[in-house]
Amino acid sequence: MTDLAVNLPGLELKNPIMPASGCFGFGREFSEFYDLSKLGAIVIKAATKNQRYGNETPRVAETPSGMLNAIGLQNPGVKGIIEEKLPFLSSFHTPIMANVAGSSVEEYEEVASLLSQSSHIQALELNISCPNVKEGGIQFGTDPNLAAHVTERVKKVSDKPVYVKLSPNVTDVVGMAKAVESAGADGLSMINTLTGMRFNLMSRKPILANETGGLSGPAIKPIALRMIYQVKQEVNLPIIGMGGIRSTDDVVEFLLAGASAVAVGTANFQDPFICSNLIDELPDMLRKYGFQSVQDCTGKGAFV
Amino acid sequence: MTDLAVNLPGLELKNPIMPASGCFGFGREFSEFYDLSKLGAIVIKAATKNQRYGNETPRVAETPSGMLNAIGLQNPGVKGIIEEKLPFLSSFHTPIMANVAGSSVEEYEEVASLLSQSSHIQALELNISCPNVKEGGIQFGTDPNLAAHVTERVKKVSDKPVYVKLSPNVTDVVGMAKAVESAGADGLSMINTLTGMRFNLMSRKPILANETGGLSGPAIKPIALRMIYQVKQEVNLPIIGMGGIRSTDDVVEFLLAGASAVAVGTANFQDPFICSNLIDELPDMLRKYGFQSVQDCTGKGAFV
Amino acid sequence: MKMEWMTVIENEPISLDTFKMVLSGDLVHLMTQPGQFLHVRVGDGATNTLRRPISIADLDYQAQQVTIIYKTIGEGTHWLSMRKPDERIHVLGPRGNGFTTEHVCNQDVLLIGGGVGVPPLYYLAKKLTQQNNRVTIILGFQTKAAMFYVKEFQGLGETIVMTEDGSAGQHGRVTDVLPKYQMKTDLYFTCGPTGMLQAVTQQMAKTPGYISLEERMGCGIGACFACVCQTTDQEDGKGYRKICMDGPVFAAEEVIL
Amino acid sequence: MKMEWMTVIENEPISLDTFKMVLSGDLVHLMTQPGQFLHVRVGDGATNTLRRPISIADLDYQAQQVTIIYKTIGEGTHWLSMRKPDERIHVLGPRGNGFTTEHVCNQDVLLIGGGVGVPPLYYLAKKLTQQNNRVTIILGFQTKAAMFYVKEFQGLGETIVMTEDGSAGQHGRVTDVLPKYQMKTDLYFTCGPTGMLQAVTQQMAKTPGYISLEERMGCGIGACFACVCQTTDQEDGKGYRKICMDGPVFAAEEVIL
Ligand SMILES: Cc1cc2nc3c(=O)[nH]c(=O)nc-3n(C[C@H](O)[C@H](O)[C@H](O)COP(=O)(O)OP(=O)(O)OC[C@H]3O[C@@H](n4cnc5c(N)ncnc54)[C@H](O)[C@@H]3O)c2cc1C
Ligand SMILES: Cc1cc2nc3c(=O)[nH]c(=O)nc-3n(C[C@H](O)[C@H](O)[C@H](O)COP(=O)(O)OP(=O)(O)OC[C@H]3O[C@@H](n4cnc5c(N)ncnc54)[C@H](O)[C@@H]3O)c2cc1C
Ligand SMILES: Cc1cc2nc3c(=O)[nH]c(=O)nc-3n(C[C@H](O)[C@H](O)[C@H](O)COP(=O)(O)O)c2cc1C
Ligand SMILES: Cc1cc2nc3c(=O)[nH]c(=O)nc-3n(C[C@H](O)[C@H](O)[C@H](O)COP(=O)(O)O)c2cc1C
Ligand code: FES
Ligand code: FES
Repeated sequence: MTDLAVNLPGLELKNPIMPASGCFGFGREFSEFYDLSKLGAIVIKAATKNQRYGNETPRVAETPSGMLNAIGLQNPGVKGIIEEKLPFLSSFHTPIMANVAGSSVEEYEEVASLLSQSSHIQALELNISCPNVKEGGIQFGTDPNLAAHVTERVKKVSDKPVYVKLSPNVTDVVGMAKAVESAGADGLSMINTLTGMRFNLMSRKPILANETGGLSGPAIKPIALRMIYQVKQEVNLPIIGMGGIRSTDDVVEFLLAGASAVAVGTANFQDPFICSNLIDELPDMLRKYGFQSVQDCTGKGAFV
Repeated sequence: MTDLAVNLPGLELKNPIMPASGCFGFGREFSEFYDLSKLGAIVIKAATKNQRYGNETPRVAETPSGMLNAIGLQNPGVKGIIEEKLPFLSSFHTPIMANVAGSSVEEYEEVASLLSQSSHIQALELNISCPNVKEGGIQFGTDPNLAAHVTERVKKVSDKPVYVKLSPNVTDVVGMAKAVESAGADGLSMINTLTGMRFNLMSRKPILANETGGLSGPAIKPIALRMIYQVKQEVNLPIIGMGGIRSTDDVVEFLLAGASAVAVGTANFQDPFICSNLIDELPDMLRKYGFQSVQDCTGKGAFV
Repeated sequence: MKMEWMTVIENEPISLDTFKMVLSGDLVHLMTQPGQFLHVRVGDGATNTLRRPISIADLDYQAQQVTIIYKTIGEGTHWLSMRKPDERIHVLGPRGNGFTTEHVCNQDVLLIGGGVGVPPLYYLAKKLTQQNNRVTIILGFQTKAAMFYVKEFQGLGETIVMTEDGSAGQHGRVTDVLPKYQMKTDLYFTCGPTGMLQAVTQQMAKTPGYISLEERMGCGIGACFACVCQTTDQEDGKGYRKICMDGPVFAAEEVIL
Repeated sequence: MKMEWMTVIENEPISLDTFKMVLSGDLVHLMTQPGQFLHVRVGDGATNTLRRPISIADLDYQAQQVTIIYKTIGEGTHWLSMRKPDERIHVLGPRGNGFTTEHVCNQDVLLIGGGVGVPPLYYLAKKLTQQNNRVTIILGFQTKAAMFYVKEFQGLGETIVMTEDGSAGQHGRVTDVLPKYQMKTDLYFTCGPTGMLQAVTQQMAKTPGYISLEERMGCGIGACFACVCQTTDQEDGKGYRKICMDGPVFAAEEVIL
């Protein structure tokens, strides 16, 4: 028997597969495709203090083996999420991680504090790396001091474990990881999207109304693997890996690089069953590569 | 008649298409496929002071819509290049830009000074961004002060225009561009490769002997476009754009983003005729999108 | 069952850059409303990350066949145009809420379509005539070569063709002839480029109508918030609608164009 | 002409995960040496950035056909295995320097192949026998199910098969039987995994021989320096060889394995 279970701070995962924040809404749409109880965990869409409409459309564009998005953190606000979205999700037997966003340290604190009080939530994911929000989100994710500061403040108001989601748009991702580690982060999520752009040749304008957007999908996989590998060597926190995963081979590759579990984002759009299928196929694939368990595989790609 | 000509410092281009450094060797192999006089310019492989063997193999790996390379600046040394490689290349009627690499400021100076004395060379491309050389290359490319410093020193010893090739592995590419602009750079080349990684699932080891490598190809196109666009808004230097170009649509997209000319790298490996074909097809494509000339197109994708 | 590898029965050009594709599969039985769309996977699965939304143009339950009509504008539709009979295509759908026709009987209905907004109106026109409505159809095309399905529509009701360059039908845009039909219309349905929808809804402000919107989509199932539009009602609890799920068809006054 | 869309004539599995593909086209006339390779484009052109090097296994000039034999190990070879007759595949080549056989006549030649190193030896064996050499062939496979072309080789000379699990031929590796043939060999040629090449060249150190190397390639034409190996001669001006251009075949003592 291949053991898929992984125990992470706050998250007892029956398998290492979870949907990535923002790519799964609040679960309802996907629950029409399969039983969400199957998932290792569910990471819900970013919550801000107030309801947000987000950016103008177009909000997505396709790129070679990837896509750009500039949704702009559209969400019903933290209270709306707690009241309208969590009750439904909590009917499934799978832990829920809430993604916390904001434009100021105070907003992060307030959102985190409210979410951490919800009995439906098992962990928080601190989204300091959304490239599509102008007012400040991006700075937290690219400055180690600010990142440490917001992590520290959120840790103080939350009694649930806090995973910090790192931005790849930085010179030194290891420095960022160390900064949030020393600020008390319980885990890392890596990576968020890379900032990119496309142009409409006919209209001669950026395709996205927001001009730039976040690049996700298979195109960014090698960058995600490199960052996870580098951080794993130097930082002692569990990593939830993501960036272009669409096959069990990809899952194993992320585990080898150093991820303890993985999240699947963009691939849900091409195949709504992807998470469910990956969970079904993972045991055979691990066995094929000679692993008894997921934990056995994590970090095994490092030269020793 | 669509006008393909572009005049850049030191480079009188009959068309905006040139092969990217490191993807075209020193031209000889490609001269068996077509007449290199057709090219807007030729950018040759990086030169270092002494002959270098480079990294161990494997040196390349495929990724979704891209590839990783860790060649490690293998080259015959600046003198070998001047003596053995340039005479052949200078038989073609096209300007040559030499790519200058090094592990110390002194090495950059020495290489640049020797190359700039060669009558076969029309411009230098300062490669401060090679991610595959351990001793220091990477730092120059990610620290604005170091980048400015090396640019200044190279400018002093060179009487040929100096294009600085920027690394995308930075938090603030605009800051890097501004730094080298104020240090006297004559132009920019954007972008070099992003640092990435792949694992061999069977051997459980990084595929590349060097572990990490530089990601190139269509996968990075949206990142290149974004960086060129951002830099073009704030820096007054001509930009040679590159990153995943493989079609005339791509060329036009780079021009719209703000490039004055483009370089084609990875695509030469799939189709050795790519540069020649792009040159043939470009006039029709520009006309299709309503442009009279290449210069007319540069930067037209910016909101005004 | 929400998705299926459907079999290509036919895939032929029917006008300038425009193809008609007939697909067969079990999924057809779930397709009920004109205006719903199929979310079609393109490419070999690796290059193209996003599916392409294409409207249902016609249905044949008996043969288990659905017809789509698409214009080749980019990579995905070009890939579709290269498919040959017997090849299989992965389809997610039907998605969205289409044109509601249940209670529409014995009325004067006006259909206004522009370019690739025309296909969904065909199955709609068929349904409406079956329900004893008098259907008038105004179709706008760029030019004669881009016209398609005119004869098919003529079999269902009075059909007026407008071309922007005057190469066929009347010279002008659909909105040029709207005044003539406005007064004798109980209900209208329209689908086409946003500019056309804006002009049509303004001119038809006094008549109840339904519009079908287009937007770049991610998931196509309501999860990613790529395809939202704002509601006209400032007091609306959410303030937005998802085109892929709440639409693509909306009451003309429901959303801001 | 350096590259061509070649037509697939045949593409069939011939053993475990191993396919034989016959291609036809004008390019065949440029293919002269066994050991040269074709640099084959895989995928739809967008996903797969790199071509795949595959050795020439057999040639038929009259029919303008080239045979390749490949093992499906990843995306590219899997894609190849799905091609059907009449489809076309973009081939760059022939590339590299193969086994030089011009001056090899009337000799005792030993061929040693392992796994997917076996294919290039087939055309080599044919050439050598045509030139009146006495050819002995040692083939190593993982297991019986992975064996291929044994009969074909048997038609050309004494053929010894080794399998690692003993399921066919003799139990063991090619190097286990080398001692027996070493002394009566004038010249050897070998192709296979690096470990095998190392063992073979060591054991055959006293006999002149040629080895064919594999390395991950970028351009395949000598421009990118992806595929280099070091020369044994420390005094060598360059100190390296490019496998795609100077090789893939080298004199056994020329390069460091
Ligand atoms: C609900 C709905 C129904 C549609 N029905 C039809 C139809 O019946 N016939 C038809 O020809 N077209 C229809 N379209 C438009 C069709 O989806 C696009 O033309 C198609 O996606 C273009 O894909 P491409 O790869 O060829 O173009 P590309 O420009 O290469 O596509 C790149 C990306 O942009 C998106 N995109 C580009 N143009 C559009 C557009 N106009 N609308 C939405 N997404 C776009 C693509 O889906 C893809 O994600 C419909 C669109 C929507 C939203
Ligand atoms: C000169 C030469 C001749 C060859 N001849 C044959 C032959 O006749 N029959 C045969 O079955 N195989 C042959 N190979 C090996 C063959 O090239 C690889 O098996 C093939 O490239 C794998 O591609 P893939 O997409 O299936 O695997 P993937 O692992 O998905 O390929 C990913 C990348 O790695 C490269 N790669 C992976 N394995 C190898 C390898 N062993 N050697 C070189 N590149 C590799 C691929 O080219 C590609 O760029 C030869 C290799 C070389 C260098
Ligand atoms: C449409 C879309 C919306 C996203 N929204 C969020 C978000 O709200 N919060 C967040 O932390 N990450 C968000 N992400 C980033 C993903 O969670 C993930 O980190 C990234 O897409 C890389 O994974 P992938 O390549 O599998 O998609 C979003 C990504 C996409 C494509
Ligand atoms: C194999 C390889 C070798 C390269 N060597 C160099 C180099 O020596 N100097 C340099 O400045 N850039 C080098 N590059 C980077 C390219 O010049 C180019 O900036 C990058 O690959 C992006 O363009 P592309 O996507 O078209 O390949 C190399 C790239 C590749 C793929
Ligand atoms: S496309 Fe994802 S919500 Fe509509
Ligand atoms: S593969 Fe490029 S030099 Fe050999």
